[in-house]
Amino acid sequence: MIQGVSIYEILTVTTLLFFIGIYGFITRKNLISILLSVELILNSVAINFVVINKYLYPDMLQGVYFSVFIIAVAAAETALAISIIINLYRLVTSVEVKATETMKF
Amino acid sequence: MDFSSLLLMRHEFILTALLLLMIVAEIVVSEQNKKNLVNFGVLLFAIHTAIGLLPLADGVLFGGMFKTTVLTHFFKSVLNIGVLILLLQSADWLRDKVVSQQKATEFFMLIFSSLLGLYFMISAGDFLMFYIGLELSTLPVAALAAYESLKQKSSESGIKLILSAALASGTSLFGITMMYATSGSLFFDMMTITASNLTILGFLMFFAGLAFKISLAPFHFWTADVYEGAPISVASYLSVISKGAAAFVLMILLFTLFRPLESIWVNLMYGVALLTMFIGNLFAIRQQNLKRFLAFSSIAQAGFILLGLLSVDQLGATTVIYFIMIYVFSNLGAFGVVQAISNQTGKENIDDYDGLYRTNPKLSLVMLLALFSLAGIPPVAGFFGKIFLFTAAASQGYYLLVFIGVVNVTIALYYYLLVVRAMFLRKSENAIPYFKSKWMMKLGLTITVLGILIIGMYSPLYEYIFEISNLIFKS
Amino acid sequence: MDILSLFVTVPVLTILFLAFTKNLQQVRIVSLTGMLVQLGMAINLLFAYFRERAVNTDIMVFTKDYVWFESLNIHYAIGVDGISVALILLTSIVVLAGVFISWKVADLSKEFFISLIVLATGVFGFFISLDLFTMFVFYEIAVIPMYLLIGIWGSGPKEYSAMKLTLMLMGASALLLVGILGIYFNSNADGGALTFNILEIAQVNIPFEAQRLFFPLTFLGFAVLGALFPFHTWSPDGHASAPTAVSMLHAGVLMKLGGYGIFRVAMYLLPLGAIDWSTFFIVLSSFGVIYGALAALRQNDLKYINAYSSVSHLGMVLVALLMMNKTAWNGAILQSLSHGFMTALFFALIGMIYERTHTRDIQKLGGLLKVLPFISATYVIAGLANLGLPGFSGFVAEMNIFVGAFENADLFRRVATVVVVSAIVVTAVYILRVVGIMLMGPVKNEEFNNLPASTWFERYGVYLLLIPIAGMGIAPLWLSDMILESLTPFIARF
Amino acid sequence: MDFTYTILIPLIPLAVFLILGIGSLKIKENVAGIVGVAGLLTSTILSYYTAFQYFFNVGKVNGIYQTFVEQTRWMNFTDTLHIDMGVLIDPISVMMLVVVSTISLMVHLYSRGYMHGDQGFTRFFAYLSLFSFSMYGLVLATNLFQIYIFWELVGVSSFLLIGYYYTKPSAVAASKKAFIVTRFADFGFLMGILMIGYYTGTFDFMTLNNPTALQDLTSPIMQNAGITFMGFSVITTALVLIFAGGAGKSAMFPLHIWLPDAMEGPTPVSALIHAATMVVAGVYLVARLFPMFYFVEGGIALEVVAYVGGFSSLIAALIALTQHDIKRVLAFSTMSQIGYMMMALGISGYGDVDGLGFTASMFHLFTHAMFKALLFLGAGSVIHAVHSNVLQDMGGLRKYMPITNITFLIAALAIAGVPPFAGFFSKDEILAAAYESNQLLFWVEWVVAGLTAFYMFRLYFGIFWGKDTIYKHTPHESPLSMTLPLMFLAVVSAIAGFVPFSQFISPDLVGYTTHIHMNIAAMSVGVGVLGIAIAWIMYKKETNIADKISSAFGFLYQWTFRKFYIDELYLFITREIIFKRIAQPFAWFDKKVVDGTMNLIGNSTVDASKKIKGLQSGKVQDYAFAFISGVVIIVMVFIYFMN
Repeated sequence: MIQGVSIYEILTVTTLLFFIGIYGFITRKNLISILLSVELILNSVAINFVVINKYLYPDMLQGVYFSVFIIAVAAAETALAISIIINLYRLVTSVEVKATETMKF
Repeated sequence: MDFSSLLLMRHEFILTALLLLMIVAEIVVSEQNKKNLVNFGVLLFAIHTAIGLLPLADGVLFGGMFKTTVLTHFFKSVLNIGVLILLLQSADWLRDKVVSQQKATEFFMLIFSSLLGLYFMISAGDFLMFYIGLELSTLPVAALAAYESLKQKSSESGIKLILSAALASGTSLFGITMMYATSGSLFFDMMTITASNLTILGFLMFFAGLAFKISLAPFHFWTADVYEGAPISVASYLSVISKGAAAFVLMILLFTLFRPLESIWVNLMYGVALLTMFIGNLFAIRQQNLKRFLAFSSIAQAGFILLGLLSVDQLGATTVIYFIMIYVFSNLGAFGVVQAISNQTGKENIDDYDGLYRTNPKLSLVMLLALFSLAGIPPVAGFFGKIFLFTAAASQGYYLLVFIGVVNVTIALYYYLLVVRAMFLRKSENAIPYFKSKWMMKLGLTITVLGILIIGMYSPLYEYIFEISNLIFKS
Repeated sequence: MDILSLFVTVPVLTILFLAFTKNLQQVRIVSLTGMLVQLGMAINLLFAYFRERAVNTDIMVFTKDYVWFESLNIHYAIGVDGISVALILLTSIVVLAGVFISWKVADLSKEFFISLIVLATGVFGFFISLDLFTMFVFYEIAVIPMYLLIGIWGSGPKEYSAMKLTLMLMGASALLLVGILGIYFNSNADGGALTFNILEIAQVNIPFEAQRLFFPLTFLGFAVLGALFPFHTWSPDGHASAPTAVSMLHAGVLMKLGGYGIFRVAMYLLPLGAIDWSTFFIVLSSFGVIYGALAALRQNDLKYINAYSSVSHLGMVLVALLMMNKTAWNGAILQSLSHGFMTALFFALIGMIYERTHTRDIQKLGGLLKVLPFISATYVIAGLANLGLPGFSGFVAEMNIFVGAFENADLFRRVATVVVVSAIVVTAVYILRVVGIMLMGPVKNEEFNNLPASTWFERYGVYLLLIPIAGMGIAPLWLSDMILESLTPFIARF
Repeated sequence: MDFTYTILIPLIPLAVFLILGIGSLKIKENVAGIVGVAGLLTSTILSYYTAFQYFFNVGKVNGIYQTFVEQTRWMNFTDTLHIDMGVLIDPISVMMLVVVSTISLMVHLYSRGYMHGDQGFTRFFAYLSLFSFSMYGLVLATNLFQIYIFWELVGVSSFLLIGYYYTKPSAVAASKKAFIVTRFADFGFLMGILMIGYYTGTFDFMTLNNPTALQDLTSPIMQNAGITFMGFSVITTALVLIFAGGAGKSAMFPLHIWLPDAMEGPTPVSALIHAATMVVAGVYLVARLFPMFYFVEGGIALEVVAYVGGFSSLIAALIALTQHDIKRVLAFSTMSQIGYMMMALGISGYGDVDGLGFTASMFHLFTHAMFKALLFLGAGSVIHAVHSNVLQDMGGLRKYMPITNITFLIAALAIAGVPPFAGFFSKDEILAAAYESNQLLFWVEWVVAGLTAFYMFRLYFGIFWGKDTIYKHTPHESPLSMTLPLMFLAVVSAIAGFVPFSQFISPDLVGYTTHIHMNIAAMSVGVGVLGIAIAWIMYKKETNIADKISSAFGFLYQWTFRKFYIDELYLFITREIIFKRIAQPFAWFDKKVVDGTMNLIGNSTVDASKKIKGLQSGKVQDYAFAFISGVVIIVMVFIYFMN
């Protein structure tokens, strides 16, 4: 628990972080930056878990553990995404989102 | 601690063992025998499926994180059979196209891990286990979607899936944090859900993540693109196994954990069901590519499943499970035929099927049965699945929704008949020539056909599900 | 195996045998045998029914009940009364005639006969069912083979017609399903268990509100199949494109499911709803009677004429059903039977004419009586039967309808009755128009002078249909009394 | 006395019909002729035997003719309403049996010669048998529904026989017209039957024709008579409607238009059906229900009958003046004479001498059947010889066809009402009855009598005298098979008038005696002779008086020649109004609006599918946006709107 900082303030920050991530996801043109935005989202969630655990239910560590798993899974996810992006780059020499619009309607 | 209690995780352990065995085999088996690895994998999974059918005690593990009941056991077996059929249908493709790229074993490993993830998701007793299961089931499929690394579409499909999935799971997790904040626990049994705004917000965001996996509108957009780009087996897996499991989990959660929010989510299901049916059907009407076509069709099917959820009782639960089971067989039948033909000729468009019946009558008949089952035409199973879902919805007085549902069945029948039209009504100069499928494909299709023909009319099965779905409401 | 289940079993066995046939000859023999057995059983059932009826006063006889889906209380419950026996007889005759008429189908013949018999199975099952669920299953089974039958073996814009027909009928079944589920979930109104069983539901007092809501749904669901105006448009296109035997079966038998369903389900189970809604539906259906007749007046395609004629005749069935008395109902059932035979005969003859002349446009035909005496003479007979000439079945049916309809003394029903009766004039006009243009007059086309005469199988098919038409027309008493007697439980509900 | 055997009278022709009909392509002409004639001969003998037994042996008990009914249940409608099939033996049905048998037998015999060598000979005889069967059934009917059934059957036999030469478009059109017009009339008939059935609770003639019950408004059959429809009792309305049916079949104005065209059929058919038997079915129907017509509401319905009959006879006689086709002249003459009969029924009273109109009508029906059949058969003989039926092609035939000439003359004298031929007696009774009850109608009929004599002799002189036409093939007398019936009928026409009809037939079934009404007889014979005389002047030798007169009355002549344009009116109504203005729009409406709506539903679904395809843009970010929007929307909805 941080002195002088209430849970509301932290949650506001994480929520902002979450929506910044989403904004980034929707607007970035580069696949890598989209991936970064995803990380933002996941991080906001991870912080949420820790904060809620710490501020509200400090006697059990459920939230903290959860955040650890989120980080781990996020890593795997990123690795996989990057590998696919690399493969895509090999095929079309681009990491722009535009390169992934061949299938539609 | 008594390690024998770990036997409750029999499904999971065996599957993990298979995974490892495949790795070992990949290392041990020589280059020229690699083709047999495919047979080996299928055989192993068949054994696993057979063992899975043995009875299993109910129980709880890891302090409530992992639960197994007759119901989950039963459903895992349904998934097993589905995957087995899928593997049988994919065997030819693996042997002919994939082994040469040294990637056959990976296919098995990825599918197995994804299935493992689904097991965990189904048996989850808390949100952590649930999350792990969810991610474990999604990530390998993303890899599989991008499996054909030489095709741009495949990579595109993979990237679309993984990005959308990440967003969905992020949203879902955010929702979970909200619920964690209000209820004080992540264990399902210890959470006390009350209809406060924050809980509802959490629930809705969580639901979005799960709806993504079931491809309910408006969270479904990834579906068609991913199915089209991914190898057929993967599309098939996504549309049948992964979707079925997710729908099952959604039902369990709604009926138990989120029961206090019933007044909220019933309306939600109503609206989403409507939207999903219409969106799925309207998009399906104008598809040419069969994979895309089946993608939208499976979206519409998901909409129907929600009808069963409206009846929060044994009837609703039974009809949903029953429908999912039937859907597994029907959709696998359709994908199997697409797979068989695509392997042989590379053709995946509806027009390519013109005159198919005159050259390949048996395949056409399988397709016909599968499509009729999807459309809900008696006496094949799909009819019973659908009509029972409608019955469930009607039991709560949602007659208007049932009516709209059946109207959607009619729209759906239209596009299913377009395929039938191509196969049966049309004549074509360059119809797909006659070919003989290999025995595994034949076996796979035969099982689906038997399933389609028998399950619907075989009432003891329904009654069995009815009995075990009672468990959901026990606690 | 009980006497009724055989009616479903035999066609299924026939289908199984057909699946293993090797050549055209075998296909023909197997289907013919199967359907002959079916007809034999139907005749046997008729006599068995009379014997049983003498000692058994239950509403339904030969009842059997097997539990199917226990938790939903779905049963495979079967049983017959005079009405269903008569319709079963109709079906078996028309199907057999259809097999005869389709003797020459060579393209995918095995599939053709299989689809045809699947359709028949559905119809038979529908008529013996006492359980709404089972009934619905059979209903759908009967409808769907139409798509393939029209689509594959049809002519003209067959894909369009087949699709239209299938979709409209399936759309109708949407209404029907809602109606049936509505009945089901109201079947515990008196405190019992939910049930699909017709006889059990008939004991229950379903609340008026529910009846008023579900009657129109159930009625419309069936009435689309019964070609109720304005939901009849699938029928002209569908019939025009369908191959001969399919038109026969469809108009002759399948459309009867509509009237039968309305009677057995909508009206029997929801009598209050029926009374409440009767005005509206009488308006629609009596308008349909005259509308169909007038529309038939301007058609040049034989099948269209016949299709509109069916709209008109089946409109009479619906009107009669809504007139709420035994005489009219008797007429409705008789009309169903009579129309079944007549229209099947018509379509059979049209098929023969088309096969020989390759046109169905009456303006291009002429003087056929001279070149195709057998077919033409039969056509004249069918036409006369159709316009309600005494001595043929149509007269018996129509008179029952008229007398029954006239039993209602209020002005509205009087007007409806007059409108319906006036159709006999228009019917005469359009029938004679065809006879005059197509059969009489000079031979218009030189090539017609050497058309092949009718073959033995065609003749058998025709005789098979002619005999009941005349039989019903000459000696209607046994049949009409058999039906009349079965109507008692129905009238008790009103 | 058991009259059950009379059931054989209709059944024998039915059997013959079935035999000849089924084997129509295989049975040879000779066999068909013999079978047909033999069958009908049997029926005829039975009919005569019945007549003899009935009138002279067993019919009369205590001075009243009994009614014998043998019937069996044919179909049940309700508890009270049902159709029976059976035979009803009473004076008029027995009289009709005799008429039908006689004429039909003669026509059968005649046809063996007339139709000799025709391709459809067997078919023709089959149709004749069918007709005989139906007509017998009609005559013997015990109830309204039975009569309706056979009514329709005679209609269809008439249709088949008119259209016998089916390759001839005019014959086809005529047969259609006949059937449709009578069908239209039957619509009224049927409505009438339905009303009678509903309001009286029975179709049975015996119950309906009970004078006591009819006069008692509380009796079961009259209890609903108080219900009114447009100011009249429902029963009256029903009777008028039934009469409409009769008017259709009997070619009363305005439903007569089919009769002249029906002459397209072979001439023996015209003689049998369209002169002697079927067309008088309407008269028979009214006679059958006479007590009802008379007693219900003071006979309003009967007045309708009288005026329609009178008007029709006048119209028809006027038209007959100007026609050239000899069969059409005869057809209009038939119409005119049936008008007489109708009128007579219409003005008749009930009981003893008051029933003279009824008796006269039946009497005239009887005599008219004989001489009109004779006229037609004679005309047939002429046509057979000349191969034309237009008056202009004929003339001077008396030299070639002596027997035909004499017999035709006898028939013409009979119809003109010259004593002592049959027509004189029956016409005299009719006029006498009319004189008693309705002066207007009497004078109308008196004029018609004159017109009849004129046009018949115009015909006679035109055919057998007049100009000496040069024929391509010299006409010669018809064979014996044709002349024999002519001679037989001529004898009957000559002597039938002396039958004391009123002894046998009266509305109340009690016989009475009549005598010649000298003053009326003198008037009618006078006007008849006047007509003959004018015809003599105009047509005995070839003169141009006729042309002069016709051009002098140009406008009126044209009107009558075109049959008062009634055909054109009908054509206008059917073609222009019903076909073009009603049926055509219905067909259009069905195709465009009803069907269009269904197609629109389908197409708009497909269109909707096209319109929304942009949603699936292929851009993963759009999908994400949709995903998030979805979340936001459901959150908004469920947290802010539904909570």
